[in-house]
Amino acid sequence: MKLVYFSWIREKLGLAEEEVTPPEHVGTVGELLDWLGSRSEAFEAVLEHDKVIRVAVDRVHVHDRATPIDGAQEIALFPPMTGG
Amino acid sequence: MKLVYFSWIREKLGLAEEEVTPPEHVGTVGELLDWLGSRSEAFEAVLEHDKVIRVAVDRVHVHDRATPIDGAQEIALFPPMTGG
Amino acid sequence: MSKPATGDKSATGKPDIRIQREDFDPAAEIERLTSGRRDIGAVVTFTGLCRDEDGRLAALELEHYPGMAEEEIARIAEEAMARWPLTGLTAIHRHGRIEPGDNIVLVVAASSHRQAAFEAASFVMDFLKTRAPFWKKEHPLDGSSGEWVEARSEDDSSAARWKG
Amino acid sequence: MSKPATGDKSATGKPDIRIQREDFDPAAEIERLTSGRRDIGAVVTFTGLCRDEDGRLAALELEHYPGMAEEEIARIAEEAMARWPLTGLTAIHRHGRIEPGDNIVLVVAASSHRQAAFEAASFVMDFLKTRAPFWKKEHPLDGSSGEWVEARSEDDSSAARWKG
Repeated sequence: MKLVYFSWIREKLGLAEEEVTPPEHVGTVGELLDWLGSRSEAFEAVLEHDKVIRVAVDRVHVHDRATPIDGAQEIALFPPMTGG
Repeated sequence: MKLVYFSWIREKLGLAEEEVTPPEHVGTVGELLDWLGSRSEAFEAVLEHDKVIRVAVDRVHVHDRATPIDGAQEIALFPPMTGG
Repeated sequence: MSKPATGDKSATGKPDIRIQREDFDPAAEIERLTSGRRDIGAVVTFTGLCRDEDGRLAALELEHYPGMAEEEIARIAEEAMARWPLTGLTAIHRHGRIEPGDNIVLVVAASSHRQAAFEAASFVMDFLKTRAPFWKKEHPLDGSSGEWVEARSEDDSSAARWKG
Repeated sequence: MSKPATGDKSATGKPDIRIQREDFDPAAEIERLTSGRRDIGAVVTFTGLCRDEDGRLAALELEHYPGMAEEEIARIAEEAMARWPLTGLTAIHRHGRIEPGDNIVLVVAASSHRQAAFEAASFVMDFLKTRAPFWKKEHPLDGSSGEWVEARSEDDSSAARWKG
Protein backbone atom coordinates (compact mmCIF):
# COMPACT_ATOMS: atom_id res chain seq x y z
CA MET A 1 0.00 0.00 0.00
CA LYS A 2 0.99 3.62 -0.54
CA LEU A 3 1.57 5.93 2.42
CA VAL A 4 1.39 9.69 1.91
CA TYR A 5 2.52 12.34 4.38
CA PHE A 6 1.69 16.03 4.65
CA SER A 7 2.75 19.22 6.44
CA TRP A 8 5.20 18.79 9.35
CA ILE A 9 4.82 15.00 9.27
CA ARG A 10 6.20 15.04 5.72
CA GLU A 11 8.96 17.40 6.83
CA LYS A 12 9.92 15.38 9.92
CA LEU A 13 10.06 12.18 7.88
CA GLY A 14 11.83 13.89 4.97
CA LEU A 15 9.47 11.90 2.81
CA ALA A 16 6.26 12.75 0.89
CA GLU A 17 5.25 9.16 0.16
CA GLU A 18 6.43 5.57 0.26
CA GLU A 19 5.22 2.13 -0.73
CA VAL A 20 5.01 -0.35 2.19
CA THR A 21 3.89 -3.93 2.74
CA PRO A 22 2.93 -4.28 6.40
CA PRO A 23 3.22 -7.74 7.99
CA GLU A 24 0.07 -9.80 8.30
CA HIS A 25 -0.59 -8.99 11.96
CA VAL A 26 -1.09 -5.31 11.04
CA GLY A 27 -4.85 -5.13 10.45
CA THR A 28 -5.98 -1.68 11.67
CA VAL A 29 -4.96 1.96 11.41
CA GLY A 30 -3.64 1.84 14.99
CA GLU A 31 -1.57 -1.25 14.32
CA LEU A 32 -0.18 0.37 11.17
CA LEU A 33 0.99 3.42 13.15
CA ASP A 34 2.63 1.18 15.79
CA TRP A 35 4.39 -0.83 13.11
CA LEU A 36 5.59 2.31 11.32
CA GLY A 37 6.94 3.65 14.63
CA SER A 38 8.88 0.42 15.17
CA ARG A 39 10.50 0.73 11.74
CA SER A 40 12.23 4.10 12.04
CA GLU A 41 13.35 6.65 14.59
CA ALA A 42 11.96 9.46 12.42
CA PHE A 43 8.53 7.90 12.58
CA GLU A 44 8.86 7.25 16.30
CA ALA A 45 9.51 10.99 16.71
CA VAL A 46 6.38 11.77 14.70
CA LEU A 47 4.38 9.45 16.97
CA GLU A 48 5.30 11.60 19.97
CA HIS A 49 2.48 13.76 18.55
CA ASP A 50 0.26 10.71 18.13
CA LYS A 51 -2.85 12.40 19.57
CA VAL A 52 -3.03 15.03 16.85
CA ILE A 53 -2.22 12.78 13.90
CA ARG A 54 -5.13 12.43 11.50
CA VAL A 55 -5.52 9.51 9.14
CA ALA A 56 -7.31 9.16 5.81
CA VAL A 57 -7.83 5.76 4.22
CA ASP A 58 -8.32 5.96 0.47
CA ARG A 59 -8.95 9.71 0.77
CA VAL A 60 -11.63 9.46 3.46
CA HIS A 61 -11.09 10.69 7.04
CA VAL A 62 -10.92 7.90 9.60
CA HIS A 63 -11.79 8.79 13.19
CA ASP A 64 -11.24 5.41 14.83
CA ARG A 65 -7.82 3.81 15.08
CA ALA A 66 -9.55 0.42 15.08
CA THR A 67 -10.61 0.96 11.45
CA PRO A 68 -9.39 -1.99 9.32
CA ILE A 69 -6.88 -1.24 6.57
CA ASP A 70 -7.40 -4.47 4.68
CA GLY A 71 -7.59 -3.70 0.95
CA ALA A 72 -6.63 -0.03 1.36
CA GLN A 73 -4.68 1.45 -1.57
CA GLU A 74 -3.54 4.73 -0.03
CA ILE A 75 -3.23 5.78 3.60
CA ALA A 76 -2.46 9.41 4.44
CA LEU A 77 -1.09 10.80 7.69
CA PHE A 78 -1.33 14.50 8.47
CA PRO A 79 -1.84 17.00 11.28
CA PRO A 80 -5.16 18.82 11.85
CA MET A 81 -6.17 20.81 8.78
CA THR A 82 -5.64 24.57 8.62
CA GLY A 83 -7.13 25.50 5.25
CA GLY A 84 -9.91 27.92 4.45
CA MET B 1 -45.79 70.13 9.30
CA LYS B 2 -45.26 68.00 6.25
CA LEU B 3 -46.94 64.61 5.94
CA VAL B 4 -45.54 62.05 3.52
CA TYR B 5 -47.25 58.83 2.41
CA PHE B 6 -45.88 55.67 0.81
CA SER B 7 -46.97 52.46 -0.89
CA TRP B 8 -50.69 51.65 -0.75
CA ILE B 9 -51.33 54.44 1.75
CA ARG B 10 -50.12 56.94 -0.87
CA GLU B 11 -52.27 55.19 -3.50
CA LYS B 12 -55.43 55.09 -1.36
CA LEU B 13 -55.05 58.78 -0.50
CA GLY B 14 -54.07 59.69 -4.07
CA LEU B 15 -51.48 61.92 -2.42
CA ALA B 16 -47.71 61.61 -1.87
CA GLU B 17 -47.41 64.50 0.58
CA GLU B 18 -49.26 67.43 2.05
CA GLU B 19 -48.63 70.32 4.40
CA VAL B 20 -50.93 70.37 7.47
CA THR B 21 -51.36 72.43 10.62
CA PRO B 22 -53.03 70.24 13.23
CA PRO B 23 -55.14 71.96 15.92
CA GLU B 24 -53.54 72.51 19.32
CA HIS B 25 -55.14 69.52 21.04
CA VAL B 26 -53.25 67.17 18.65
CA GLY B 27 -50.08 66.43 20.59
CA THR B 28 -49.16 62.80 19.81
CA VAL B 29 -48.81 60.47 16.83
CA GLY B 30 -52.04 58.72 17.81
CA GLU B 31 -53.94 62.01 18.07
CA LEU B 32 -52.58 63.05 14.69
CA LEU B 33 -53.90 59.85 13.07
CA ASP B 34 -57.32 60.36 14.67
CA TRP B 35 -57.44 63.96 13.51
CA LEU B 36 -56.42 62.99 9.97
CA GLY B 37 -59.14 60.31 9.95
CA SER B 38 -61.73 62.91 10.95
CA ARG B 39 -60.68 65.18 8.06
CA SER B 40 -61.30 62.90 5.10
CA GLU B 41 -63.09 59.73 4.10
CA ALA B 42 -60.00 58.57 2.21
CA PHE B 43 -57.95 58.76 5.38
CA GLU B 44 -60.71 57.08 7.38
CA ALA B 45 -60.48 54.18 4.89
CA VAL B 46 -56.72 54.00 5.40
CA LEU B 47 -57.25 53.87 9.16
CA GLU B 48 -59.24 50.66 8.75
CA HIS B 49 -55.74 49.17 8.51
CA ASP B 50 -54.62 51.16 11.55
CA LYS B 51 -52.80 48.21 13.16
CA VAL B 52 -50.30 47.84 10.34
CA ILE B 53 -49.62 51.52 9.76
CA ARG B 54 -46.05 52.48 10.61
CA VAL B 55 -45.02 56.01 11.49
CA ALA B 56 -41.71 57.83 11.20
CA VAL B 57 -41.18 61.22 12.81
CA ASP B 58 -38.43 63.23 11.16
CA ARG B 59 -37.21 60.06 9.43
CA VAL B 60 -36.97 57.93 12.57
CA HIS B 61 -39.31 54.98 13.23
CA VAL B 62 -41.74 55.55 16.08
CA HIS B 63 -43.13 52.49 17.84
CA ASP B 64 -45.43 54.19 20.33
CA ARG B 65 -48.54 56.12 19.28
CA ALA B 66 -48.12 58.24 22.42
CA THR B 67 -44.91 59.76 20.99
CA PRO B 68 -45.23 63.58 20.99
CA ILE B 69 -45.16 65.32 17.60
CA ASP B 70 -44.39 68.76 18.96
CA GLY B 71 -41.74 70.39 16.77
CA ALA B 72 -41.76 67.62 14.17
CA GLN B 73 -40.99 68.78 10.63
CA GLU B 74 -41.95 65.68 8.68
CA ILE B 75 -44.19 62.77 9.61
CA ALA B 76 -44.35 59.72 7.34
CA LEU B 77 -47.05 57.05 7.22
CA PHE B 78 -46.42 53.73 5.49
CA PRO B 79 -47.19 50.02 5.67
CA PRO B 80 -44.64 47.45 6.92
CA MET B 81 -41.45 47.56 4.86
CA THR B 82 -40.78 44.97 2.16
CA GLY B 83 -37.34 45.93 0.88
CA GLY B 84 -34.20 43.86 0.74
CA MET C 1 -8.47 51.38 -8.51
CA SER C 2 -8.25 55.05 -9.40
CA LYS C 3 -10.98 56.38 -7.12
CA PRO C 4 -10.22 57.00 -3.43
CA ALA C 5 -10.55 53.60 -1.79
CA THR C 6 -13.21 53.28 0.88
CA GLY C 7 -10.92 50.56 2.15
CA ASP C 8 -8.31 53.03 3.42
CA LYS C 9 -7.52 52.33 7.06
CA SER C 10 -8.62 55.90 7.80
CA ALA C 11 -12.09 55.04 6.55
CA THR C 12 -12.61 52.08 8.90
CA GLY C 13 -15.64 52.62 11.06
CA LYS C 14 -17.75 54.49 8.52
CA PRO C 15 -20.19 52.27 6.64
CA ASP C 16 -20.72 53.04 2.96
CA ILE C 17 -24.45 53.33 2.21
CA ARG C 18 -25.92 53.96 -1.23
CA ILE C 19 -29.49 54.14 -2.51
CA GLN C 20 -29.55 54.16 -6.28
CA ARG C 21 -31.49 53.29 -9.41
CA GLU C 22 -28.42 51.83 -11.18
CA ASP C 23 -27.08 48.31 -10.84
CA PHE C 24 -24.02 47.52 -8.69
CA ASP C 25 -20.97 45.29 -9.10
CA PRO C 26 -20.22 42.99 -6.14
CA ALA C 27 -16.59 42.47 -7.24
CA ALA C 28 -15.93 46.22 -7.39
CA GLU C 29 -17.44 46.61 -3.92
CA ILE C 30 -15.29 43.80 -2.48
CA GLU C 31 -12.29 45.51 -4.07
CA ARG C 32 -13.21 48.86 -2.49
CA LEU C 33 -13.19 47.29 0.98
CA THR C 34 -10.04 45.20 0.57
CA SER C 35 -7.79 47.12 -1.83
CA GLY C 36 -4.39 47.94 -0.33
CA ARG C 37 -5.17 46.19 2.96
CA ARG C 38 -3.38 43.17 4.41
CA ASP C 39 -5.38 42.74 7.63
CA ILE C 40 -8.66 41.42 6.21
CA GLY C 41 -9.26 37.69 6.52
CA ALA C 42 -12.88 37.43 5.43
CA VAL C 43 -15.34 39.17 3.16
CA VAL C 44 -18.99 38.11 3.02
CA THR C 45 -21.32 39.47 0.36
CA PHE C 46 -25.07 39.12 0.20
CA THR C 47 -26.76 39.84 -3.12
CA GLY C 48 -30.54 39.93 -3.19
CA LEU C 49 -32.12 39.39 -6.62
CA CYS C 50 -35.59 39.80 -8.10
CA ARG C 51 -37.35 36.43 -8.59
CA ASP C 52 -40.09 35.85 -11.15
CA GLU C 53 -42.22 33.92 -8.60
CA ASP C 54 -42.68 30.83 -10.77
CA GLY C 55 -42.98 32.87 -13.95
CA ARG C 56 -45.74 35.09 -12.59
CA LEU C 57 -43.84 38.42 -12.48
CA ALA C 58 -42.74 40.79 -15.23
CA ALA C 59 -41.03 43.11 -12.73
CA LEU C 60 -41.03 44.62 -9.27
CA GLU C 61 -41.38 48.34 -8.63
CA LEU C 62 -39.35 49.40 -5.59
CA GLU C 63 -40.60 52.53 -3.87
CA HIS C 64 -38.50 54.12 -1.14
CA TYR C 65 -38.53 57.02 1.29
CA PRO C 66 -35.64 59.22 0.07
CA GLY C 67 -33.52 60.51 2.91
CA MET C 68 -34.86 58.12 5.52
CA ALA C 69 -33.78 55.08 3.48
CA GLU C 70 -30.11 56.14 3.62
CA GLU C 71 -30.36 57.21 7.26
CA GLU C 72 -32.09 54.03 8.45
CA ILE C 73 -29.65 51.71 6.65
CA ALA C 74 -26.79 53.78 8.06
CA ARG C 75 -28.22 53.26 11.57
CA ILE C 76 -28.42 49.50 10.98
CA ALA C 77 -24.89 49.44 9.56
CA GLU C 78 -23.52 51.41 12.49
CA GLU C 79 -25.13 48.96 14.92
CA ALA C 80 -23.34 46.16 13.04
CA MET C 81 -20.00 48.02 13.16
CA ALA C 82 -20.43 48.44 16.92
CA ARG C 83 -21.37 44.80 17.44
CA TRP C 84 -18.71 43.04 15.32
CA PRO C 85 -15.04 43.87 14.66
CA LEU C 86 -15.48 44.90 11.02
CA THR C 87 -12.89 46.56 8.82
CA GLY C 88 -15.55 47.72 6.39
CA LEU C 89 -19.26 47.52 5.63
CA THR C 90 -21.12 48.48 2.45
CA ALA C 91 -24.86 48.39 1.76
CA ILE C 92 -26.40 49.32 -1.59
CA HIS C 93 -30.17 49.21 -2.23
CA ARG C 94 -31.69 49.85 -5.62
CA HIS C 95 -35.08 51.47 -6.31
CA GLY C 96 -37.31 51.78 -9.37
CA ARG C 97 -38.34 49.03 -11.77
CA ILE C 98 -36.35 45.80 -11.36
CA GLU C 99 -36.83 42.71 -13.51
CA PRO C 100 -36.43 39.03 -12.56
CA GLY C 101 -32.78 38.04 -12.40
CA ASP C 102 -31.69 41.63 -11.67
CA ASN C 103 -29.98 42.74 -8.47
CA ILE C 104 -31.93 44.51 -5.71
CA VAL C 105 -29.60 44.77 -2.74
CA LEU C 106 -25.96 44.20 -1.85
CA VAL C 107 -24.33 43.95 1.57
CA VAL C 108 -20.56 43.49 1.91
CA ALA C 109 -18.96 42.92 5.31
CA ALA C 110 -15.17 42.66 5.76
CA SER C 111 -13.38 41.54 8.91
CA SER C 112 -10.31 39.75 10.21
CA HIS C 113 -12.63 36.95 11.27
CA ARG C 114 -15.10 34.93 9.27
CA GLN C 115 -17.88 34.62 11.87
CA ALA C 116 -17.92 38.41 12.31
CA ALA C 117 -18.26 38.92 8.55
CA PHE C 118 -21.02 36.29 8.22
CA GLU C 119 -23.00 37.50 11.22
CA ALA C 120 -22.72 41.19 10.38
CA ALA C 121 -23.92 40.66 6.79
CA SER C 122 -26.82 38.51 8.00
CA PHE C 123 -27.72 41.05 10.72
CA VAL C 124 -27.73 43.95 8.25
CA MET C 125 -29.97 42.00 5.84
CA ASP C 126 -32.44 41.02 8.58
CA PHE C 127 -32.88 44.60 9.73
CA LEU C 128 -32.78 46.04 6.25
CA LYS C 129 -35.80 43.82 5.46
CA THR C 130 -37.79 44.97 8.48
CA ARG C 131 -36.61 48.56 9.04
CA ALA C 132 -35.42 50.12 5.78
CA PRO C 133 -38.25 52.14 4.19
CA PHE C 134 -38.70 50.29 0.87
CA TRP C 135 -41.88 48.80 -0.55
CA LYS C 136 -42.22 46.35 -3.41
CA LYS C 137 -45.11 46.36 -5.86
CA GLU C 138 -45.54 43.42 -8.21
CA HIS C 139 -46.05 43.88 -11.96
CA PRO C 140 -47.59 40.59 -13.11
CA LEU C 141 -46.70 39.20 -16.52
CA ASP C 142 -50.41 38.85 -17.42
CA GLY C 143 -50.77 42.64 -17.39
CA SER C 144 -53.18 42.71 -14.42
CA SER C 145 -52.73 45.54 -11.94
CA GLY C 146 -50.15 44.46 -9.41
CA GLU C 147 -50.40 44.12 -5.67
CA TRP C 148 -48.06 45.49 -3.01
CA VAL C 149 -45.97 42.70 -1.54
CA GLU C 150 -47.04 41.90 2.03
CA ALA C 151 -44.49 41.88 4.82
CA ARG C 152 -43.61 38.37 5.99
CA SER C 153 -43.67 37.43 9.65
CA GLU C 154 -40.56 35.25 9.09
CA ASP C 155 -38.66 38.48 8.46
CA ASP C 156 -39.70 39.80 11.86
CA SER C 157 -38.56 36.57 13.54
CA SER C 158 -35.24 36.71 11.68
CA ALA C 159 -34.66 40.20 12.99
CA ALA C 160 -35.73 39.17 16.51
CA ARG C 161 -32.88 36.60 16.61
CA TRP C 162 -30.40 39.40 17.25
CA LYS C 163 -32.11 40.81 20.35
CA GLY C 164 -30.35 40.84 23.69
CA MET D 1 -21.02 34.18 -20.87
CA SER D 2 -19.59 32.00 -23.60
CA LYS D 3 -18.81 28.91 -21.57
CA PRO D 4 -21.62 26.50 -20.61
CA ALA D 5 -23.26 27.97 -17.53
CA THR D 6 -22.97 25.91 -14.36
CA GLY D 7 -26.15 27.76 -13.42
CA ASP D 8 -28.30 25.87 -15.93
CA LYS D 9 -31.35 24.40 -14.24
CA SER D 10 -30.12 21.00 -15.36
CA ALA D 11 -26.98 21.52 -13.30
CA THR D 12 -28.80 22.26 -10.05
CA GLY D 13 -27.76 19.78 -7.40
CA LYS D 14 -24.16 19.40 -8.50
CA PRO D 15 -21.75 21.59 -6.54
CA ASP D 16 -18.85 23.11 -8.47
CA ILE D 17 -15.56 22.39 -6.67
CA ARG D 18 -12.17 23.63 -7.82
CA ILE D 19 -8.68 23.36 -6.31
CA GLN D 20 -6.29 25.63 -8.15
CA ARG D 21 -3.12 27.69 -7.94
CA GLU D 22 -4.65 30.64 -9.83
CA ASP D 23 -6.76 33.42 -8.36
CA PHE D 24 -10.56 33.49 -8.75
CA ASP D 25 -13.12 36.19 -9.48
CA PRO D 26 -16.10 36.32 -7.11
CA ALA D 27 -18.24 38.29 -9.60
CA ALA D 28 -17.68 35.75 -12.38
CA GLU D 29 -18.62 32.95 -9.97
CA ILE D 30 -21.82 34.74 -8.90
CA GLU D 31 -22.61 35.20 -12.60
CA ARG D 32 -22.07 31.49 -13.30
CA LEU D 33 -24.65 30.56 -10.65
CA THR D 34 -27.25 33.19 -11.54
CA SER D 35 -26.94 33.78 -15.29
CA GLY D 36 -30.16 33.13 -17.19
CA ARG D 37 -32.09 32.23 -14.03
CA ARG D 38 -35.10 34.08 -12.61
CA ASP D 39 -35.74 31.94 -9.53
CA ILE D 40 -32.75 32.95 -7.37
CA GLY D 41 -33.45 35.41 -4.57
CA ALA D 42 -30.17 35.34 -2.68
CA VAL D 43 -26.48 34.79 -3.31
CA VAL D 44 -23.98 34.73 -0.45
CA THR D 45 -20.24 34.73 -1.11
CA PHE D 46 -17.48 34.14 1.37
CA THR D 47 -13.97 35.19 0.36
CA GLY D 48 -11.11 34.21 2.65
CA LEU D 49 -7.95 36.28 2.27
CA CYS D 50 -4.36 36.00 3.46
CA ARG D 51 -3.63 38.37 6.38
CA ASP D 52 -0.17 39.68 7.19
CA GLU D 53 -0.68 39.04 10.95
CA ASP D 54 0.23 42.58 12.02
CA GLY D 55 2.95 42.89 9.42
CA ARG D 56 4.72 39.68 10.48
CA LEU D 57 4.11 37.61 7.33
CA ALA D 58 5.60 37.76 3.86
CA ALA D 59 3.39 34.94 2.60
CA LEU D 60 1.60 31.71 3.38
CA GLU D 61 2.41 28.43 1.66
CA LEU D 62 -0.69 26.29 1.22
CA GLU D 63 -0.05 22.57 0.95
CA HIS D 64 -2.90 20.25 0.01
CA TYR D 65 -3.65 16.59 -0.56
CA PRO D 66 -4.45 16.41 -4.28
CA GLY D 67 -7.45 14.27 -5.00
CA MET D 68 -8.72 14.12 -1.44
CA ALA D 69 -9.03 17.94 -1.28
CA GLU D 70 -11.56 17.99 -4.15
CA GLU D 71 -13.37 14.91 -2.85
CA GLU D 72 -13.65 16.13 0.74
CA ILE D 73 -14.91 19.59 -0.26
CA ALA D 74 -17.39 17.90 -2.63
CA ARG D 75 -18.66 15.79 0.30
CA ILE D 76 -19.10 18.92 2.43
CA ALA D 77 -20.83 20.73 -0.45
CA GLU D 78 -23.18 17.83 -1.08
CA GLU D 79 -24.14 17.79 2.61
CA ALA D 80 -24.99 21.48 2.29
CA MET D 81 -27.05 20.86 -0.88
CA ALA D 82 -28.99 18.14 0.97
CA ARG D 83 -29.55 20.32 4.01
CA TRP D 84 -30.64 23.61 2.39
CA PRO D 85 -32.73 24.34 -0.74
CA LEU D 86 -29.86 25.67 -2.86
CA THR D 87 -29.95 26.40 -6.57
CA GLY D 88 -26.17 26.34 -6.79
CA LEU D 89 -23.02 26.01 -4.72
CA THR D 90 -19.40 26.74 -5.69
CA ALA D 91 -16.24 26.27 -3.64
CA ILE D 92 -12.76 27.21 -4.87
CA HIS D 93 -9.63 26.73 -2.77
CA ARG D 94 -6.21 27.91 -3.86
CA HIS D 95 -2.89 26.26 -3.05
CA GLY D 96 0.76 27.32 -3.34
CA ARG D 97 2.30 30.59 -2.20
CA ILE D 98 -0.23 33.26 -1.29
CA GLU D 99 0.66 36.78 -0.16
CA PRO D 100 -1.15 39.07 2.29
CA GLY D 101 -4.19 40.63 0.68
CA ASP D 102 -4.55 37.78 -1.83
CA ASN D 103 -7.52 35.44 -2.01
CA ILE D 104 -7.35 31.93 -0.50
CA VAL D 105 -10.86 30.52 -0.67
CA LEU D 106 -14.25 31.34 -2.18
CA VAL D 107 -17.64 29.85 -1.37
CA VAL D 108 -20.76 30.96 -3.27
CA ALA D 109 -24.22 29.74 -2.27
CA ALA D 110 -27.35 30.61 -4.26
CA SER D 111 -30.94 30.00 -3.15
CA SER D 112 -34.46 31.35 -3.37
CA HIS D 113 -34.14 32.24 0.31
CA ARG D 114 -31.58 34.32 2.09
CA GLN D 115 -31.24 32.27 5.29
CA ALA D 116 -30.51 29.15 3.24
CA ALA D 117 -27.78 30.95 1.30
CA PHE D 118 -26.22 32.43 4.47
CA GLU D 119 -26.33 29.20 6.43
CA ALA D 120 -25.06 26.99 3.61
CA ALA D 121 -22.06 29.27 2.93
CA SER D 122 -21.23 29.42 6.63
CA PHE D 123 -21.62 25.62 6.99
CA VAL D 124 -19.33 24.93 4.03
CA MET D 125 -16.66 27.28 5.42
CA ASP D 126 -16.83 25.75 8.91
CA PHE D 127 -16.29 22.23 7.58
CA LEU D 128 -13.82 23.30 4.94
CA LYS D 129 -11.67 24.68 7.79
CA THR D 130 -11.79 21.47 9.82
CA ARG D 131 -12.09 18.73 7.18
CA ALA D 132 -10.53 19.85 3.88
CA PRO D 133 -6.92 18.58 3.66
CA PHE D 134 -4.99 21.87 3.44
CA TRP D 135 -2.14 23.04 5.66
CA LYS D 136 -0.75 26.55 5.95
CA LYS D 137 2.92 27.29 6.55
CA GLU D 138 3.97 30.81 7.46
CA HIS D 139 6.79 32.60 5.66
CA PRO D 140 7.80 35.40 8.04
CA LEU D 141 8.93 38.74 6.66
CA ASP D 142 12.12 38.60 8.74
CA GLY D 143 13.34 35.63 6.70
CA SER D 144 13.27 33.18 9.62
CA SER D 145 12.12 29.67 8.83
CA GLY D 146 8.37 29.62 9.14
CA GLU D 147 6.11 27.52 11.33
CA TRP D 148 3.10 25.46 10.32
CA VAL D 149 -0.10 27.19 11.42
CA GLU D 150 -1.73 25.36 14.32
CA ALA D 151 -5.38 24.33 14.10
CA ARG D 152 -7.66 26.48 16.27
CA SER D 153 -10.14 24.94 18.66
CA GLU D 154 -12.62 27.71 17.76
CA ASP D 155 -12.80 26.16 14.30
CA ASP D 156 -13.83 22.83 15.82
CA SER D 157 -16.53 24.52 17.87
CA SER D 158 -17.80 26.39 14.82
CA ALA D 159 -18.15 23.10 12.96
CA ALA D 160 -19.82 21.48 15.98
CA ARG D 161 -22.66 24.07 15.81
CA TRP D 162 -24.16 22.22 12.86
CA LYS D 163 -24.50 18.86 14.60
CA GLY D 164 -27.90 17.26 15.07
